[in-house]
Amino acid sequence: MTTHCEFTLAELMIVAASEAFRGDGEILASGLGIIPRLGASLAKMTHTPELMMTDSECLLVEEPIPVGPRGDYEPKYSGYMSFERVFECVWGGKRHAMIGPTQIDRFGQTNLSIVGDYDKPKVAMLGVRGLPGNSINHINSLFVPNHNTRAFVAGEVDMVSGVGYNPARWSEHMRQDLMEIRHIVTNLCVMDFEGPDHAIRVRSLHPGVTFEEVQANTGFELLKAPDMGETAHPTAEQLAIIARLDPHNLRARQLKDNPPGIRTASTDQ
Amino acid sequence: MTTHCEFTLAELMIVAASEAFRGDGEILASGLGIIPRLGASLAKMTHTPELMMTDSECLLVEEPIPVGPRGDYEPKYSGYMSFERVFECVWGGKRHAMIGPTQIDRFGQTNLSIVGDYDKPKVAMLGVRGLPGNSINHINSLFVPNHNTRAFVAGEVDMVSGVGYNPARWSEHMRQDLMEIRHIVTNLCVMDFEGPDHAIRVRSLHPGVTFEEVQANTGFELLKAPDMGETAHPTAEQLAIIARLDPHNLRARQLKDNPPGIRTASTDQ
Amino acid sequence: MNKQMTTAEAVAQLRDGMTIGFGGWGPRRKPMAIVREILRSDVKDLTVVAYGGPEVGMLCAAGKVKKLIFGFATLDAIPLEPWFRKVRQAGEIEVMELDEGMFQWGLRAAGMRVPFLPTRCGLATDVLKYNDLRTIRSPYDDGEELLAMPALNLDMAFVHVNKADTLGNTLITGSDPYFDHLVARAAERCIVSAEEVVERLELDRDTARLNTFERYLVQGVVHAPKGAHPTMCAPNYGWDLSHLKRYVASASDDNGWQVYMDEFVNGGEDAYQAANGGVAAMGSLPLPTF
Amino acid sequence: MNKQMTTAEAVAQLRDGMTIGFGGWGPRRKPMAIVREILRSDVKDLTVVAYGGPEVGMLCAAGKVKKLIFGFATLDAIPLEPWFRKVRQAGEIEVMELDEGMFQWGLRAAGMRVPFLPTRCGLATDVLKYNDLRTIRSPYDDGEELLAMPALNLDMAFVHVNKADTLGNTLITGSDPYFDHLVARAAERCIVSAEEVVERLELDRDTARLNTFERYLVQGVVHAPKGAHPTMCAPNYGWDLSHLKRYVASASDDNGWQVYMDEFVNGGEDAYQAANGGVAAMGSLPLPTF
Repeated sequence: MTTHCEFTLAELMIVAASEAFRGDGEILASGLGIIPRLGASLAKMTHTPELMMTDSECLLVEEPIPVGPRGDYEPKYSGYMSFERVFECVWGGKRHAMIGPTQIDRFGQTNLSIVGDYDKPKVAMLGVRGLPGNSINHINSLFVPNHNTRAFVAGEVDMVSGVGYNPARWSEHMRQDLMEIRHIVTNLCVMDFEGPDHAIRVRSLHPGVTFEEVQANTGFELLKAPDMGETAHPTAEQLAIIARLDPHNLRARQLKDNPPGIRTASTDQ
Repeated sequence: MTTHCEFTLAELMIVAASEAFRGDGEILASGLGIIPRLGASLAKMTHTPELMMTDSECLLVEEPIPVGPRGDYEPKYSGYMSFERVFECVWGGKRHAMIGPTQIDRFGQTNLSIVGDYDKPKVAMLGVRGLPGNSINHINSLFVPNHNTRAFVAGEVDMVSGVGYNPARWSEHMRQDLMEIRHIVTNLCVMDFEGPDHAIRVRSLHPGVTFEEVQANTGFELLKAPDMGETAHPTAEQLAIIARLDPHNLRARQLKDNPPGIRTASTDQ
Repeated sequence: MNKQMTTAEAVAQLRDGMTIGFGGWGPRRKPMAIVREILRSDVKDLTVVAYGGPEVGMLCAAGKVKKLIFGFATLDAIPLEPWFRKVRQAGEIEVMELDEGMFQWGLRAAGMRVPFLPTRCGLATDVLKYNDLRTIRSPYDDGEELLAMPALNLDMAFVHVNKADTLGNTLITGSDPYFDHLVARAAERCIVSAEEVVERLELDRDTARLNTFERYLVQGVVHAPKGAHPTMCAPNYGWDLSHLKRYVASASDDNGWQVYMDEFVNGGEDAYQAANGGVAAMGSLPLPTF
Repeated sequence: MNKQMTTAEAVAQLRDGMTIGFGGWGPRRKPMAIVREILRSDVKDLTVVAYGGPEVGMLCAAGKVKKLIFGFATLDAIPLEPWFRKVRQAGEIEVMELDEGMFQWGLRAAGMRVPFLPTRCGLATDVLKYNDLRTIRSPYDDGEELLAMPALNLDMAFVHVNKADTLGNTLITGSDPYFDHLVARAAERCIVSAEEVVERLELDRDTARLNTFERYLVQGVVHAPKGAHPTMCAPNYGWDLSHLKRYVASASDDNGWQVYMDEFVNGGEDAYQAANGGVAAMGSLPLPTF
């Protein structure tokens, strides 16, 4: 039973992010950024308790740690996950990370390195970070707070940092079977790669968003999932858990103007 | 100045073992067995204080730990050297180990695996243990408590466990420059590999031992070092340090009948 | 999620012909309670992968071992493992004899799901001659030839730890964790036995570092106090040299293995503890001095 | 044997064109006192190898960097490293941009003196396109194609630790030792700076485990209290966000770098501490919450 209640778009996206981890079982769930992290935490607190999480440094916890200042809260640890250990985890394939790349293309290839020309880029960002290794070794989901054609680019991303389903990039002797891109959670919709040849499909639209709006803000053609519907609204129980996991309401600062979860006529993009 | 004093053959061999580590500087000195370990400890306590040693488990110490029961002695540790870390050390080439293989051939190749036919051996021993990796990566010295033709075999050892200077075993693309076999300390003499093409030479004879006796107990032809003399006798200072490092006199049990360092007429082999 | 199970349930997961790895090192922290359950079982034709101690010899003695992948087999205080030696000399087992470093390198390859890792170890020795090992050349200008150590993929791993919780979180409190984390990572499934099992490990920062592999690697948790006996389990207890001597003697005695099985194994773990003076005595065996 | 030296003596060992690696991770436990000494020196044309934090940006700002080998450059709390960004966008440095895992893999290869180690990471990305990296095929039946990560051999490594002794024994007391041990192993020479330097570390079993690399890797020990500032040095102190903001601003201001150098660097380390409120204030910066 769903309870009707007010919720923000950020909260809707947290719940959508949480769904990406459903049924993952015992793997490390890494949500990078407030909304992905709350999504992973919510997943563990509700439908997928087997998930493993860290304190966002190097210690494992069985209870997700609230985001922001902790006051007197002293986490209880269940194990160790130093940065060095993370590579054992990644290379062993025991992880699902949700990250926010700067660019994504129709193959699910991602970019966190540069925009523009590689030798003299228009914008230099972080560097490829762990994207090459994460993307080829374990499940990844993507988080895009501003769904637009700068994020979802036509052609390929400017510097392919994370692998995708682009056959031209793979030789017959490379193992592509260890990679999976699960969901893309944006401020407009949830997408997946379950179309023909891993084509990107819109899986659900956030309340008040149309497929046409999503397509107009995407640099490549999208498919509709046959059962494409509205993104699930947060339940009262989920909202209560989210509030406990984010006592300082950091989620309200993740999206510009903290829009409501159900668009009103005045909340145009 | 050398002080004249009584000493056992084991003590003479401890001092000879210690000489193998002279000038090694900062590397891990690993003496396996009582005499090699006392040799490495003596080296650190006298001429080569930079040497590093463990507690023979997984902790580093700056003071060599006496062999045998320790009573109330609590070692002070200076670092960590777990078995896993040992491979970092070995593969990095930062070690000099003195070990006692079952067979040694004229190339310095060693065997700790089997005697006889590989598929149905006459004697199965420990297995190759760390010999392949140790021998190709860092300095090794060898310890032979019973110098005879069963230890120093004609031809090649039955199962080449540790590499040596046998050109037939090396391809042009393998790096042979990281290996070195330093000394062989036996109950008759000290040998090295400083002959032409690393041929084995007798470096010094223990008191009362002749080159002919050594040759007769060796399955391959030996060279004499130009300055071959008598193995240095332990000094009073060395004997005092050895006594402190071996308070239970375990060294007296390492060689059959604990022979004196200077042979008397009755101490035939 | 509760992964607790009995030794019998753990061993029931084995199938003939499986490749199984053991944690520990020689006579140190071996999952012997599980080994004894394997000895009592019908399972056979195992490929055993271990830095070998008495588990290797006992499984050889019982005819469970088709192939042994090892760097050594030893009881340390007693250098030669008696049953390994006897069975090996009789030519009754296949062997893949590896350098100790190659061994952990092969486990590491399996854990990171690569087919091989390159190493210098093993070149110019008979390790290359007696095993189906290949070499590769560096693709860079140096062109160095290296041995390609193949991944040692395990169907099942057994590891004995000091403490575990029902979720499969584990602690190794001895100063050296050996290579158990690599054994666990190399395996399709891993079952741990533990001196102590609690509902939940709730650790501080320092203690949490004694966790060396993650619970997603662990499919079963067996409570097995003194479960490493007769091997040592630092800091809890040392090895049982008198038991080890008794075991060594079994390799020389007529019908020795059957007598050892009857005296120590066939009666089950409670009887085993009674036959070794009880858990209090077993738990107070002093740690050896090295 | 006493390896103590000053930052000036440490930096005097550098030569133009050297490849130097830094320990730490982003804005965490970076050897910044040594970095400031490099900024004051004439050394140039460096190849810098780091999980980059402000040391990368500052050395870029000062024109010391010919080539950067990195997986990222970030200040964490401030995601984009301002000077790295500015210099990179101007096309003023060569880069070898690597996956974070490839980076440590290359250090590991160097530490174990192999020319390369294979990995799946980097395949099917532009990391392969923009770097002179080769692939290899497994010599076994699988024939898998893998990327051959070349060894990242360093001429010099600088690492900041919590505690050291004059012999070069070190302790990292923060919960995560990062990859400093690999940086130290990959280098021809390694100099550590330390919050505290004692004559001899005399440790118990548990504390000894906080030693992550051996003194034979360490050629120099520099006493540098608050030497990681403005990066964090857990558990001693957190990063200095206000200083980092001041540093970030220098990339937008006219003549900003020269002003930053004059205000903080050119006067030496004592003046640096005074300009940041003194060692007591620097040492009480709270650890960040993640």
